[in-house]
Amino acid sequence: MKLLYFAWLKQKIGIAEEDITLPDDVATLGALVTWLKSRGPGYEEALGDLAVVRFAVNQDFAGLDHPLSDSDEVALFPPVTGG
Amino acid sequence: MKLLYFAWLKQKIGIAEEDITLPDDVATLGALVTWLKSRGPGYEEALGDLAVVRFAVNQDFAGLDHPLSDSDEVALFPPVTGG
Amino acid sequence: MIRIQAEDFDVGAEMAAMNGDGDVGALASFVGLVRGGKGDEKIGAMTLEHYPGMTEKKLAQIEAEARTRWPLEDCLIIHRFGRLEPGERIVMVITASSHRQAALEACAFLIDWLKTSAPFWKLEERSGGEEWVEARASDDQAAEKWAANK
Amino acid sequence: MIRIQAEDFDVGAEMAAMNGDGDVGALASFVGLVRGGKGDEKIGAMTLEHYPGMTEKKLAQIEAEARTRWPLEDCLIIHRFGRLEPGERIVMVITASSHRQAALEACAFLIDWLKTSAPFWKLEERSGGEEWVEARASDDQAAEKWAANK
Repeated sequence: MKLLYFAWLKQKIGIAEEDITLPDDVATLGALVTWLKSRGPGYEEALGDLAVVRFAVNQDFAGLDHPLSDSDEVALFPPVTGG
Repeated sequence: MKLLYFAWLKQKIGIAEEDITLPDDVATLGALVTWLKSRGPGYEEALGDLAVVRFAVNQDFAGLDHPLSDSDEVALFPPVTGG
Repeated sequence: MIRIQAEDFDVGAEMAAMNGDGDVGALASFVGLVRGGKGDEKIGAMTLEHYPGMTEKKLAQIEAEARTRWPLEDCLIIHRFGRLEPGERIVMVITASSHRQAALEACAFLIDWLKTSAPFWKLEERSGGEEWVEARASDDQAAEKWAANK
Repeated sequence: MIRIQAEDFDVGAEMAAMNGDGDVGALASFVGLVRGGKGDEKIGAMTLEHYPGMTEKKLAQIEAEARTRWPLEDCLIIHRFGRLEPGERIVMVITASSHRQAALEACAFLIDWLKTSAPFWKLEERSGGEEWVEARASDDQAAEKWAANK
């Protein structure tokens, strides 16, 4: 699975993207977030307040209950501020 | 008093503007219209349907009850269609 | 600022002149064009007549009203008169503000009010001859909406 | 049409390209600029980050939605990314329609939706260092208004 991070999530996690193998027991975005937070303090800090984190699966906005498969592209970022 | 006509009112009356001396008994726009209609068939045709005529006194929109004095500039025209 | 003129205007240059300094974060604009029509409904040229003096007065009043209602950094209205071919620009409104809501609302307000209170009249050239454009009730309704929302 | 680019754009040329033919009687536009601030509240440059791929997808969806809701003859969205100085253009929306109501409403809709659903993030340069701009609740409300009025 391809993971992308933007804005301050990218800064806190320290990388812009990474390829991971989705663990068998991670079936939703919410489970992915829990799993990511276990991977280190950068992830834990970036994902500490999910009220200010948004998610996209295959480039569409998605909620924490969205199902995942290993071929998905998943992005994590703050609420958008363009325009 | 200076009278100005625009658009099809100008065409029906046949002139763009004229200077008149306001008769003593013409004290409002409504009375002016009645007096103008007595001046010839062009005026009568132009002012036959007041639903499609608008008035300005000294370059502000005005209603038929608006008072007049001989120094006023009065304009008669159709509803505006600019923009 | 208001300008009433026979000449065309340069939309990009006018907008660029309004974003020079300070706190402008949003420019909204409206440009009205002579419609050319499609297929069998081709529309010819039109001539815009106006009431010199009153036109300036009404447009200045409309601009002042917009500046009272919204926090505008700048505001420009240009309206042309004379004969215009299909595709030509007739009118332009630009509003500049810190934030988009004020710029967008003021721009819509200005063109709605201008439609019903600026003394211009359109004479269209049609296949059967010339014809004065009739005012539309929908224009009055659009302007009245702003009066109700004052 | 949508364009996502680092380069600046020419508002006048883009608008002129949209009034060439047919039934366009109204062009509405919105241009967003980097605000410079006033007096003691000078604002520095900002850098716009975006999510390539998703940006194109979301803007295309927003344009398609506007074309469904209003009878548009044409529609153009340009959004820049990269580092931008105060006064520089960030985003432009132009809508073309036969009549002004459709053009004005679609333009306001597009910029409101773009604010909440196009994946861009602003990093501001301030005297104390860099800071990510926070999303504003008022932007969500502006976008939700259109969802309610569907």
